[in-house]
Amino acid sequence: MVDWQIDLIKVIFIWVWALLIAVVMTWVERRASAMMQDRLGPNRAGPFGLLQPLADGIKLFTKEDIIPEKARKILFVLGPPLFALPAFSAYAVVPFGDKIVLGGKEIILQVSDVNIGFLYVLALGAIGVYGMVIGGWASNSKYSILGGLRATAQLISYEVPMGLALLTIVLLYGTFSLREMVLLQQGTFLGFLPNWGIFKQPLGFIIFLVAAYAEANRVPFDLPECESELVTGYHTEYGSMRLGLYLFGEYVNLGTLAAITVCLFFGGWSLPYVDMSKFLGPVSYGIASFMVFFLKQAFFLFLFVWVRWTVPRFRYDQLMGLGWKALIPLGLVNLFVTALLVQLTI
Amino acid sequence: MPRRPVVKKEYTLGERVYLVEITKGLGLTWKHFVFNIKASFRKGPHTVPTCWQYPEDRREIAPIFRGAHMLMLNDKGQELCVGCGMCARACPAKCITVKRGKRAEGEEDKYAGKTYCASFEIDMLRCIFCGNCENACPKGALVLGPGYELAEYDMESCIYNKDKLLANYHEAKAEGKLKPPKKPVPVEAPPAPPKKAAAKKAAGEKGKAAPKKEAKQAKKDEKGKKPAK
Amino acid sequence: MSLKERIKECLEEDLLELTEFRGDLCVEVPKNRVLEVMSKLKKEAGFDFLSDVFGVDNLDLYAAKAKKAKKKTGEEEEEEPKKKEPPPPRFEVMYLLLSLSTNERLQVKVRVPEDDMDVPSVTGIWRSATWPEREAFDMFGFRFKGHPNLRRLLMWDEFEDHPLRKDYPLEGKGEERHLNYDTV
Amino acid sequence: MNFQAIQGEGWLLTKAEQLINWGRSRSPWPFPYGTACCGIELMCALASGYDMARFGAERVAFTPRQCDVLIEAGTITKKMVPVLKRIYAQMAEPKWVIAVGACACTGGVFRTYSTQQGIGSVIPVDIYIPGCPPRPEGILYALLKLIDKIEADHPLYKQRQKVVEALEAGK
Amino acid sequence: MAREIETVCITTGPAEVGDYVTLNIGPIHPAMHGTLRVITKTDGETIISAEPEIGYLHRGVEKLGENLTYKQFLPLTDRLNYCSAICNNVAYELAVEKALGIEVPEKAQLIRTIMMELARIADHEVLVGILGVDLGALTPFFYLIIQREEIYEIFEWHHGARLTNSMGTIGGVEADLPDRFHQKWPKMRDTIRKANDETDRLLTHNRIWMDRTIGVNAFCADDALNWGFTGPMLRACGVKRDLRKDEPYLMYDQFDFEVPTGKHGDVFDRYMIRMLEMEESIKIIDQAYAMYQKLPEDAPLMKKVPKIIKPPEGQIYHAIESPNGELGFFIKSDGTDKPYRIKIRPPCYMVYQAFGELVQGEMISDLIACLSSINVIAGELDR
Repeated sequence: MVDWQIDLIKVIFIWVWALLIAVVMTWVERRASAMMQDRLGPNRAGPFGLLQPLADGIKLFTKEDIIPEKARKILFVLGPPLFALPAFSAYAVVPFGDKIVLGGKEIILQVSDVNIGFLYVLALGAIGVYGMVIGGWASNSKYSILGGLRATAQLISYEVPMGLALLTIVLLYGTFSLREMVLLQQGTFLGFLPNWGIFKQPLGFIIFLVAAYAEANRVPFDLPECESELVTGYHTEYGSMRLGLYLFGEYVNLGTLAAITVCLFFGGWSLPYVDMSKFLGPVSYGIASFMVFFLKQAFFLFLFVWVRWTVPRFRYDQLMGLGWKALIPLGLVNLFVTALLVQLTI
Repeated sequence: MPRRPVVKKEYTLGERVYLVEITKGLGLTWKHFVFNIKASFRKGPHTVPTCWQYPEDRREIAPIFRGAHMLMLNDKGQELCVGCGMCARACPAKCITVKRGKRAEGEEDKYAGKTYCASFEIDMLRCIFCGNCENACPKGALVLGPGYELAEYDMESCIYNKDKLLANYHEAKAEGKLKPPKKPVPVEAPPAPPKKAAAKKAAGEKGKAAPKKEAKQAKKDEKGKKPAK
Repeated sequence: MSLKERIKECLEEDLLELTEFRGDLCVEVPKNRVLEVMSKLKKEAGFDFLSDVFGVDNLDLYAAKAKKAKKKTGEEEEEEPKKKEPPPPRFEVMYLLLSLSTNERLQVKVRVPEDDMDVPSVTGIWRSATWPEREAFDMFGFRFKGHPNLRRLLMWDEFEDHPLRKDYPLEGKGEERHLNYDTV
Repeated sequence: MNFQAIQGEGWLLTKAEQLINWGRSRSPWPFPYGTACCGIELMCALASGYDMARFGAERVAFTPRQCDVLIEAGTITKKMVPVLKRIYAQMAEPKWVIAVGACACTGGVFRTYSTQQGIGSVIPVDIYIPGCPPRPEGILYALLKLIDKIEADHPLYKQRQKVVEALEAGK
Repeated sequence: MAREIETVCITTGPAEVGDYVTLNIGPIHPAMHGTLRVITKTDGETIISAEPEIGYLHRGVEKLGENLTYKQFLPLTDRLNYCSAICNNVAYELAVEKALGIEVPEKAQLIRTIMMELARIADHEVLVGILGVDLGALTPFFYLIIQREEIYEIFEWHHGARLTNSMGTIGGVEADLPDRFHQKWPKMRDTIRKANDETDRLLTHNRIWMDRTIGVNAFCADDALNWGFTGPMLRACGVKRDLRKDEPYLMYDQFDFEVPTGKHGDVFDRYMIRMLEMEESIKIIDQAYAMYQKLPEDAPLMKKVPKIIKPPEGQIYHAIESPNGELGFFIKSDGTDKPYRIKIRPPCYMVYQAFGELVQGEMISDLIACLSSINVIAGELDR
C-alpha cells in the first residue's frame, strides 16, 4: 500500500468512527437518561431501540425543508455545516491508538501527527461556535439571536480558562503534538501513580472539564439552546436535516472533546502499569490500543450524559461569573504554580 | 420599581464548592441507573417497576373507573333502560339523546320495562365522563364501563348509538369487567324537625313538578330530535 | 362588641343596608362614597385584605321578582327581560374584605345603575383589585375611575360585548378573533 | 428504470416508501400543545409511568419547525384560535394532528361564548380521542393508531403520480 | 396570624429609559404552561418591564355555572385547578352546603380531608417537578411523577377518575375509602417521603440550584398582602397564614400540624415551603386516618339532601386553603335550582397579577423560575 492509500483509509476510518459515535450517542443519551429517570426510553425501533437514530435520520431527511421568509438565506443554510464540520475535522489530530503493523509496514494510528495539533484543536473548537451564532442570527427570531449571543459570550469566557488549563499541560510535557503527549504519559511517577495528566494536574483537569462542558453546550451550561427559556435557542427556526446536522454536530463535538480529554489527561491509549506492546502481537497491539482508547473515551461520553441528567442549569450571569471570577483566577494560579514547579525540577 | 428584601446568601463550604453536591447527585442517579438496567433485563413486558409498557403490559384499572358508557341488561338478558331521559337531563354537556318507545306485544323478553329506548345516542366527544348520568339513572341501566381505548379517525364513529353501547356491555361482560354492585351509601337521618319540613317541602314541590316536567321533556325529545352537534 | 355593631359604628350614615345570611355579613354602601368607606374599613375596622372584586347582574332577578309579584306562573322558565323600569339599579359590584387579625369576612355591595357605570377604583387602597376590576370591566362594563390600566383582561381587545351580563347569550353571538401577525 | 417499474408497483419505490414510513412512524416527535387538563394527562403519558418515548416520541420541542405530531391537548378558546392556526402553519410537512379530549374535539362541556367548538373546523385533525381527559393509555392508543396510519401512507405516491403524468404527456 | 417580618426591603432595579427589545413569551412556550403570555421589554437579558396577558383559557365557567344546576356544576370545578381537582370539588361542595345550612357527617369530613391532602401532595409534587424542569433539572420531575401516579391510583379506586375526579357530592361523599388506600397508604407514605428526599438531595443543596433560586424574585410581606397573595406564596414572604388554621373548615382544627413559613419570599422559599408542606400533609393524613379507623364501619357518609338542590335566597362566600392559596366560591342563590351567580376566587389569579412587579429588574431565566414557582394553573386563572 502506498502512503496516500493508507491515509485515505485512516481518514475514512476516522469519519466512520466519529459518525458512529455520534449516532450511538443519541441512542445512549436517550436510553441512559430514561434509565436514570425510572423509565425505559425508545425500545421499539430495532432490537433495544438501537435503530432509533436511523429512524430519526430518515424522518428528518424526508421532512419538508423550511427556510423562514425573513431569514438570511445563505447564512441560514451555512450555519449547520459550519457547526458540524469543525468538530469532525478536529478528529484528524487525535491519536486513537499507538501503531499497527500491516504487511510489514508500521502505521501510526493518527490521521496526521501535526506538531501543533494541540493548537489546531483549540482553533477548530472556536470556529464551531460560528455555526451557532450565524444560525441564530440568520433565523431572524429573537429567541434564536438570544441563543446565538449566549453562545458567543459563553465561548469567549470559557476559551480562556480552557486555554490556561491546557497551557499547564504544555508546560508539563514541553510539546504541542498530541501523540507525543500521550507517549510521555506512559509509565509511573512517585512509584505508584500512573504518569497521567490528571494526577499531575488535578486542578487543571477540573478546569478543563468544566470548560469542555461549556464548549459542548451541555447541561449545566446549555444556555444557547436552553429548552425552557429560549424554546430551543439558536436552532429554534431550523427543521428537517438542518436541525439533524446541528444535533449531530453536538454529539460529534462531544466525541472530540472526550477524545482530547483522554489524550491530555488519561494517557491516551496506554494502560497504567502494563505495557501491552510487550506481550501482544503487532496487529493485536494496534487493535488493543485502539480499544483502550475507545473505552476511556466512552467513559467520558457517558459522563457527559450522566451529568446532564443530574444537575440544573446555570443562569447567564452566573455562568459568566463562574468563568471569569472562579475558573480564570484558578487557572492562572495553577499555571503559575506549575511553571514554578517545572522550573524548579528541571 | 419593586421593593425587594435583601437576601444574604449563606453557603456552607460544601455548597460553595459545586462539586461535592454534584457528586452526591451523580451517585443518586447512578443508583437509579443501575437498578433500572438490572430491572430491564427481567422477563416479561413489565420490566422497570415504575414503567408500564402500554400495549403489552396494562395497568390495573379500577373496577369503578368511569370509561366508555354501556347499556346494561339484567340477568334475563332484558334491556333495563326505560328511555326516561333522566340521564340526558342530568348531563352537564348535553351529549345524550334518548328516544322513548313503547314496548310492543311479544317483546317482553327483550325489554324489562314497559317502555324502552328506541334510540340512544351519546356523543363521546362531548362527554366529560363525570358520572352524573349513571347517578341519575333510576334503573341502573346506563353505566360508565371500563373501556378507555376510544380514539377514532373521524368524529362520526365517536357518536355511540344503542348497538355500540350494548356491544360495550357484552364486551365488558365477556372480560368480566362489569362494575360491582353499588353499595348503599349510609345516609345520616335528618334529626331536626324544621329541616325535615324543608326537605318535605322540597320533595313535595318536586313531586308536583316532576310529572309535568317529564312529559315536557319527552315531548321536547320527540320533537327536537337531532344529533348533539 | 360584635362585628355587626362595629361595622355600624364605623360606617355610620354610609351604611345603607346590612344583611346576614348563614353568618356572612353584607353591607351596602353608596357608590360615590366607596373610596371613603373602604379606607375607613381598612383603617378603623381592620379589614386590611381585599379578597376579590366582581360584578353581579340583577336583571333576571328583578324580572323574576316582578313576574312573581304579578302572577304566580310557577314552572315557566322562559326568560323575558322585561323593560319595566326596575327601580333598583341593575348591577352590583361586590367587594370581599377580610380582616387578617380577626379572620372576619365582610361583603361590601355597591349598586350601579345601567346608565351610569362609573365606579371609583379601589386600586389605590389595595393593589389586589387591579385585575379583578379589569375583569369586572371586561365582563360587565363597569368603568372604574382611577384604574391605572382599564383594558379587557380575559376576552380579546376587539371583543365588543360584556359576556357575563344576563342578556348576553351563553353561546355567544358568533364572535371570532382574527390576528394579523405581520403587525405584531 | 423503465416506465413500467414507475407506473406499476415498482419494487424500489415501494421499498423506499416502506423505509420512509418506517422512519416516520418510529420517530413521531410530538409538539405538546397542552393548554388545560388534558395537558396534565399528556404530561403523565410522557413521564415515567407510561413513557411515550418508547415509541420514539421523544425530544419534546416547543418549536413547530421540529415536530411531526401536534398533540392538541386541552381547550382552544376563540382567543387562542389564531395562535393554533399559526403554529400549525409553521409545522413542516408531513404533519399530523391528534385532538386529545372532549374540549379539543368538540368543545366538550364548554358550550360557551369563548370556547372554540372543536379544532376540526380550524385545522385538519387525524385522530380524535374522547375523554375528559383520556387516560394516558388512551393517548398512547391514539399514538399507536396514528403510527398505523403513517405506515399505511404513500409518501412518494404523489411524486410518482407526477412522474407518470409527465411521461405520459411526453409520449 | 403572626407576622414575622425581619427582612429589610430596599427598592431596586433599573430605571433609565432606553432602547429596549420587546420579547413576546408565550402563549405557546415551554415554560408558559400552555396558555400564559408575557410581553417583556428587555435590555439584553434583564427585564425592564413585563406585562402578563391572560384569557387564553377563558372558557366561561362562571357564565356556564349560571345555566347549570348545582349538581351539574360540580364536574366543572374539576376543570379549574386540574392539578388538585379534589380541593376544588370540596371547596364548591362546602360552599353549597354552607348555603344549604348543613354539615356533613364526620366520616365524610375525614374522607374529604384525606383526599384533599393527597391532592395537595400531588399538586406540590407537580410544582416542584416542573420547577426543576424549568431550571434544567429534569430528573426529579420523573421521580415525583411516579408518586403522583400512585396517588392517582387511589383516586381512581375511590371515585373512578384519575384527574378530573368529581369527588363526592353535595351532602357528603358517595364512597368509603377504597381497599387500595388501606393497603397502599403505609407503604406510600414512605415512598412519597423517599421521592421527596431524593429531590431534596438532587436540588436543595446544589449550588447551582441555590444560585438560581435564593434571592430571586424576593418579595416583601407588605407588598404581598397588598397584592392579595395567599397560600404558599404569602407564607414564603414570612406571613403565617393558612386557612386551615385561621378559619378551620372540615375538621382541621383537630389536627396537629405546622404551617411552614419562609423569610424572603424568593423562589427558594416557595420551593422549600412546598417541600415542607408535603410532609405536613402526610402527617395530617395519618391523623385523619387514625380518627377514621375509630369510627364504626357503617357510620353515615351522607347527609340527607333533597334530590334537587335549591338553596334559599341569599349570598355566601366560602373559602378553603387549596394548594395554591385561598380558593373561594361566592354563590348567589335566587332560590331556584340554578345558582344565580357563581364567582370563583382563584388563588393564582391574585398572585399572577403582580407578576410584572415580581420579575421587574430580574433576568429572563428568573422570569421562568418565578412563573414556575407561582404555580399558575390556567384553568383557574382564566376560568
